[in-house]
Amino acid sequence: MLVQDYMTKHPLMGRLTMSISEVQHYMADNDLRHLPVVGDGKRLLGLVTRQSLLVEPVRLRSLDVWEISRYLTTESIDVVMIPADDVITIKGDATIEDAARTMVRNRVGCLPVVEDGIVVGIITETDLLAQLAEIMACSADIPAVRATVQMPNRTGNLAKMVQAIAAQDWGILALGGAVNRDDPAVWDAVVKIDNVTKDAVREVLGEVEGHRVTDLREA
Amino acid sequence: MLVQDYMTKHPLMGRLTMSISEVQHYMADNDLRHLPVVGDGKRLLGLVTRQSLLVEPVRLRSLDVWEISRYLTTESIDVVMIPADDVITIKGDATIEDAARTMVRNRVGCLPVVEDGIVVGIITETDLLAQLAEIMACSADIPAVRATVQMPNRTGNLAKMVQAIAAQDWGILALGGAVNRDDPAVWDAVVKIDNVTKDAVREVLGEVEGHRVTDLREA
Amino acid sequence: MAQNRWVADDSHRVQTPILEAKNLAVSYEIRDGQVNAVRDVSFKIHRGETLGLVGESGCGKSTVAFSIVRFLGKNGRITGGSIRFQGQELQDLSEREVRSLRGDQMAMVYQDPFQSLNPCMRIGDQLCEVLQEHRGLSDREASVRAIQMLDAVYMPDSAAVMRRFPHQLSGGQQQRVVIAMALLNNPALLIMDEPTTALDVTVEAVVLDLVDELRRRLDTGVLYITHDLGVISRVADRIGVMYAGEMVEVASAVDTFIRPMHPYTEGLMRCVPKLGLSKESSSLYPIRGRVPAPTALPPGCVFEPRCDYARRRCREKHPELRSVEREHLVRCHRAEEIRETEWRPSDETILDLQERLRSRSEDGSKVLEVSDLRTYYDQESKGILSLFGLGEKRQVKAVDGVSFEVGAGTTLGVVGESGCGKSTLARTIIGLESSRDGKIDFLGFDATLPLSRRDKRLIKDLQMVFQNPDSTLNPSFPVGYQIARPLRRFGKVDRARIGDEVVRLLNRVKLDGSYYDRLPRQLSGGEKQRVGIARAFATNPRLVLCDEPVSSLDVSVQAAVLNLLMEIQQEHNSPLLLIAHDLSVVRFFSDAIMVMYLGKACEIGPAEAVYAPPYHPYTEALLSAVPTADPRVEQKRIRLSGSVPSALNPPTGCRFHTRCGRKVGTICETEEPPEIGFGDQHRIYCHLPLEELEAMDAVITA
Amino acid sequence: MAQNRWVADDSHRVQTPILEAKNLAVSYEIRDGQVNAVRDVSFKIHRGETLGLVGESGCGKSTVAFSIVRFLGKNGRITGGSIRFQGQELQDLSEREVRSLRGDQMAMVYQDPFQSLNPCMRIGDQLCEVLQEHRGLSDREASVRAIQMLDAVYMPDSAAVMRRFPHQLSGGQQQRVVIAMALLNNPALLIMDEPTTALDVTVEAVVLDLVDELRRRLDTGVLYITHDLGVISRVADRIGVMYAGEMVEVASAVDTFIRPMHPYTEGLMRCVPKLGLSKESSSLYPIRGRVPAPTALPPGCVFEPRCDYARRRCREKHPELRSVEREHLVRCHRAEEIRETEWRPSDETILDLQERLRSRSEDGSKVLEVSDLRTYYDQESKGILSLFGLGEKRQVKAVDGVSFEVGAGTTLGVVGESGCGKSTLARTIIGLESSRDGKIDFLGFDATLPLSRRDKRLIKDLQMVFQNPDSTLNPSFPVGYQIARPLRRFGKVDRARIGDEVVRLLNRVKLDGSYYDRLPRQLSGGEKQRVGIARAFATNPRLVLCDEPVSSLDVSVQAAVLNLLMEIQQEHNSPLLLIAHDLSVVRFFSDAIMVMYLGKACEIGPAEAVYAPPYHPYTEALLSAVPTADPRVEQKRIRLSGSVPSALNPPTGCRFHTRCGRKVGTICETEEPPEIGFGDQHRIYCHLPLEELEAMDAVITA
Repeated sequence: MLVQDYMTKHPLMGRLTMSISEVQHYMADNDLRHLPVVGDGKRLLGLVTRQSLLVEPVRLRSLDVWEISRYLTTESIDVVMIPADDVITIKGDATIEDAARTMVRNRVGCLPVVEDGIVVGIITETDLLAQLAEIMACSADIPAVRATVQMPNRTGNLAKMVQAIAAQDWGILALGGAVNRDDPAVWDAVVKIDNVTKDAVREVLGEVEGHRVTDLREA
Repeated sequence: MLVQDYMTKHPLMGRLTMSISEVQHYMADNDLRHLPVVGDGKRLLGLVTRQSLLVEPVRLRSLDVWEISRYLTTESIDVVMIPADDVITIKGDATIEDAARTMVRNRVGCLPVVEDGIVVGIITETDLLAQLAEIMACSADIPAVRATVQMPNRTGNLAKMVQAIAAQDWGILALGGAVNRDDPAVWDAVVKIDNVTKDAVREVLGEVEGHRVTDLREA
Repeated sequence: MAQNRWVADDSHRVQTPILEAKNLAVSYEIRDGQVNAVRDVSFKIHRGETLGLVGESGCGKSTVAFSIVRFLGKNGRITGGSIRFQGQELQDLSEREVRSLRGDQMAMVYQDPFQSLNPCMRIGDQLCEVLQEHRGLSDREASVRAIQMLDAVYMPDSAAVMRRFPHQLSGGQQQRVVIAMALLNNPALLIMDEPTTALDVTVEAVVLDLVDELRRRLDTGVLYITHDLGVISRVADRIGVMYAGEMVEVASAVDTFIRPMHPYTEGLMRCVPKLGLSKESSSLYPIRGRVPAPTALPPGCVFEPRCDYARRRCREKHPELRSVEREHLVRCHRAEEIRETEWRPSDETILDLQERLRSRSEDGSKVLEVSDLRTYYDQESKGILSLFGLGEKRQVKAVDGVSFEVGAGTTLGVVGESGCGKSTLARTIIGLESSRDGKIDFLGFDATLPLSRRDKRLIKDLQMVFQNPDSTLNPSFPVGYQIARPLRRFGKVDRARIGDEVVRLLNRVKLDGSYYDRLPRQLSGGEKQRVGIARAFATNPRLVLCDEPVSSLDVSVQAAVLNLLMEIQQEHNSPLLLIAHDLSVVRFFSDAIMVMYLGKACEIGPAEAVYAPPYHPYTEALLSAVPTADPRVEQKRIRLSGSVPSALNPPTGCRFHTRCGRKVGTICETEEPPEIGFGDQHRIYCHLPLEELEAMDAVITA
Repeated sequence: MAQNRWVADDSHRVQTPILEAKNLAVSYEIRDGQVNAVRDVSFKIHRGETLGLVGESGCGKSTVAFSIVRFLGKNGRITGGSIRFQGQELQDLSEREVRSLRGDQMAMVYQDPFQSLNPCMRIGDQLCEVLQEHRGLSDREASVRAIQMLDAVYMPDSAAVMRRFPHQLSGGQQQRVVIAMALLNNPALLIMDEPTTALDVTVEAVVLDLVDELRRRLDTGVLYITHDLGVISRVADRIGVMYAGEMVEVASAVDTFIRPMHPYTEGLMRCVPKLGLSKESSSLYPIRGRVPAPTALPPGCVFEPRCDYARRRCREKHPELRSVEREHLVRCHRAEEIRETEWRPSDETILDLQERLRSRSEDGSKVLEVSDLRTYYDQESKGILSLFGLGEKRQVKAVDGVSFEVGAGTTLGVVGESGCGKSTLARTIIGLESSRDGKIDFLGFDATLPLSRRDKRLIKDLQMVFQNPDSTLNPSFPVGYQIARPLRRFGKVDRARIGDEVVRLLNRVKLDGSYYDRLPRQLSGGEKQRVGIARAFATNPRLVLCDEPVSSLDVSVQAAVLNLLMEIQQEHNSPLLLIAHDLSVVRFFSDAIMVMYLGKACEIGPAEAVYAPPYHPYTEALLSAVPTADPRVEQKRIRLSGSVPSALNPPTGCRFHTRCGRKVGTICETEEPPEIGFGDQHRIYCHLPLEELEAMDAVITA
């Protein structure tokens, strides 16, 4: 469950000798949203994103056709790349939650995974999403009930729920929670329980004091 | 924990009367990666993404300066938008895991949330990532131990772990797992336990038969 | 679990405000030029955020609202700046596009729900029409959706409401329908212009809760316009303070109340009584002067003429709205320099007043003694039988057995929702209604007599200040003439000196002699109310009944009028019966308070005792509902369901049992509640056991 | 939990293959023109995927590999198509850029690890040099990283290995060092050209496991070149089959083996014995003809001359590589029409042979009886004392007490890792080594005598086929002369008829008379081995010893040679002693099998009994390691650590105890294991209790 387990190893990478037009082609051909640029020894020099590649319309209008052509074919990748110093990176042994936090906080969709300055992989929002969703979703082929329970955002409440489940000898497949978006005094927990019926879950979890089952479905 | 709880409500939306250049400006000004295009009554007509906005370099080179200018200022949004029929959407009462699956499977970074054809919100990879990571990460200010445990991918193994934890009267803050990426016979579980030491967790979880603690950290 | 979550905010989401006004200017064409009603107004409303817009009447709040929805009328237009809605410049949009936005992405709720409702159409049809127009839903779908929306605004029995006409609903219900209608299309922006001003405090509380909940649930941006600082404190995340067409301060709600930085905002705060404070412990400081007309703005800071901190710079240079702290914008040259603690009132007499109030001594003599008073009306049944004269005559028991007394020089406040009988009580005492039963002893007079049969002396000694001075001032006569009338009638003053006496009275209410010849329509609301007070006190009465004397006034005027009332009361040592819905005002002004519900007193006692536990459950609910002008205050959330039952057919037993959250059992439904005394004349009428009453928590904690 | 996960694949990731060759063509300039060695080769390698490239020698596999790393030499060049590495056209890159890629992002491992290692440099220095050159690491960092990498390839005592020179390591260890070196820079692409061909099956298994694990862990794309269908079945996800410089089929490993669609692939599959099958139950069908020279390609399909399904179209039109099913490309006009089940061998004699093998009866007479045979060598100590003649003479106990017998007309297979003594055993029987002790009774002769002292008759009756015919064929003499030599020497044939007899023998091994005058270098490997067989059987011997007779041959030639051996053996009813490392071949060919370890027999018995439980733990490990040419087969994963201990100082007790996974206890270290008989002459030498032996699971399950 670490970044190194879920990153894309051997990502496609750009070289400083590429022109902007080559980079555009390379990224389009390979359906890349992000392209780390490396020097010899896969040392991170920068990052090109689709955003950094966009030719701004304003600029387009101000350039004449010769300039556009020159811009695209002769300017090199370093004109459009985010320099390494400004690229947010992560190490391979960070947890995937850490990576998710880093991305969300910095509003970036991808993190080059760097060890000793060397690019060893790249991890994207989608990689994390696939994995985090899988963690919460568990396997699709076990009959399970997914319940969302609202409880006071105070220590001990999650334990009450887990105990209620344990008391039934039910198996927890996944469990997690977060502060309610609308009301920070409320904590929303999601739990997946296998081999039970919705009714049984409703009854047992509904009886926990101060807890309220807000959503219940087979999942 | 449903899409409607985490989507961005009242997303910025485009209208058919916008020119490509207006759309580009609008998206750039508002830092948008995705723009649903709606008709009267917020009916979904299409979706513009940064990708669909990119003027392909090939095309740029083949257009002369007058054509580029005309293209950007007079062609309307429908030239660059993905038509509604091809846009992957989701309903508000889907779970966030469902949304994550849908995005990962379809390789899209955003889903318009649509009810009866009406756009009621938009949910992006980042929204889900923030939430799913939060679910797994729990609050940052409770001292907790995060353990990754490898176990055989067979029913009953997760239960064994949960029981071992319950037997210690420890509180589970979060729990989840997924099939190991390298070996489908192995299941990786992540569990967060509060108010314990790493050593205690290592000892208790390490004793479960067939289980192996592969990572242990304070989180 | 703890509140600290690492994704503390939605910083990863689109940060574009739902609405952003920048240097907005709006002008109206008038015959002889143009009025710059709104100038240089900037603010933002983010998703899920309520921006409160406050300021006195005539400061341009509603003009801002109308400029957003492009409802400025034929002569109004935006003359400068920009309004961006969802990142798009509204001025770039065609009339057609704005119209489509208006139905679809913005909605507006006005003070008077009737303005938004078609009186000739059933509620259901009106709701469905909106859905069908914008969404193209079928009748059935639209109807289902409309009912869901009525449920969402907590409309009881929403399916039945669908079939009713607007007039068949209470005001609160009407306003909820209007809100439901506004939300039908899930707008990104909801503009609310004084939506609760016409509502009872309990209903207001429910509507405010609703707005807040919907904002959070739907992430709607709300522009909430009100003059009520209590309401804005409850509802707003950030507050924009407007003055004379300009935005003078924008800050978070807490900062606005706790650390206001503009002298005008500070001034507003000093005008409102904080709930729990009394006239002995605090003073209200009206802002001197009045809002300038947009055609006669001062050259420098528009607030300068009224500002206690003004310097030369303020007179010479118009200040910009500038960021003084993070998220705190102020239009004042001296924002950083001025300290609230250094402020001294310009009118030192207010401090004297407080001093005098503190040192007054009650002689304990009773001026008014009311025992078991009952005022019933007959009402024709509205059923079909009445057409044939067969309708049963039904009685409205507006006042149904009320007993209290008012001592010399003291004030008795009477509170309760509309329909509780408090106005009927006043009108019975003053003789505008006849009592059915009970006694009113006023200095030995029997005041149960109707006005027509009252002794002249009784009339002279028992005066009243009405809520709406318009309704008691004859628009055709000059002010002086109308104040002179009682003087003339009761012959208290020599005819030759009446003119002087009127001027003295005008001066007494802080109006100069020039008002003598003005007609009422030339007066502002506050001025009219001063005239009303002058007239009431003209005869030097022994008791003045005040029925919502300040509720229609701006806060600054309100403060001035309340101060005036106190001053005059102090001067005359005349007791007052003060009826008001504003529980802060009543608490501030009154020595004793009576809480009425459906014609009966629930609780009566010294003001500080009534506003502290033990409470009658109804008092508790009222206090929970009252908006307090302090966002730090925590209030227990007790909401009464429904509105006051009809007095035609009041509930049996304790009349409050149908809405009571502390109902004991069937005893509440069958037996009149007993009187429970707590010493010091504090009485509660309730079936609750003494222990439980005594164990009650305070509703309001700072 | 279950294996079904909803994100079944990485479809959301970048789908660009690590390597993609499209219509690749490579030519070599030769004196009289150009050889189109590789034509129209297309394939992709995705991240974390191993593409196996198989095909007989000379089909262009290695040329493809060299063209990727641009190692084609002075006269070779890419003449068409493209190679994209990570989405970039390699041909667009400068020599400098390719060089940088080669060290950094691609790496190559050859068959002979020595080719990649500098014999004069310590392992550690060689590894660190790579890191310092490409990464600029300090000595210390490089050294730490190098040791980590050696650990990653499961090198025992990696810190010590760092200080050694290449020759101080075993072949398997050397190959691991080379793989570690290749992986130091974490390349995206690893090209492996027959990396395990020189290794023992047990070491090969470890290396193959390693490659597979690293591929999965590092997501490296692997191009794995081998002629060994068993290896490719174990290691490859997808397989490309090359024939005569063209890619003729590309499919998943399972499809390639289970549903091959190209007649050549089908043919390859028919050439290899499936593990567990015997010559009585199945036949090997060599592909007739031979691979055409690139200068003499047929006009239509290149495989047409050897194809049993060929039609006129195949002769006239060169087929394209086309997609026949999803992810299954075939270069055959008739891929959809041909059915493997309808295939009949072109050479019906093979079926006759199987028939004859099935119906043969053993007369039970013994031809060879070996009892407690010991062959020891003296070896000088290599220590410094030996310089002074003080070195202790040490004995290598290559064969240390082996007993077995071979009956008339039967084959005894001998298996075991290198160094187990199986070749020494054969060389002792044939008289090339002297035994120290024990008896060899060969039809009444004492065959312990050295060759020089043997009777002519004994020599005539005891012949040998060597692994490498080159080493026994004199390059200076024509083939015919060399076959004639034994005929002449043993005078079996009239001198005048020797020429005819040689031609008969050549025909017998399916070579025509024209080979009589050819020199060995004009022959292919298979042809040389046929000559070797012809020569061995020329004297009509009574026992033939075959030491790895087919291990250096391509599968099709192997099948032909094996069939030939069987045929001739059947004809002469001569028993065979077959030494081979390929356990499938041994199982297929042999009636009885002896498993040797460090000079001793571990297990001996009928072939089917030895290949089924109970096993000696060493047999079990060997069977677990053997690559089977069937991806559906499941093998228990038992890996021996380390290599065979030195025979200079063999372990005490059971010699296998140092590597045994089923060691019972100290008894294994101290006592020779007892013989446990299972009837039918099946014997196991092991300390394991009978129950445990009998409870063993089968290693291989289909």
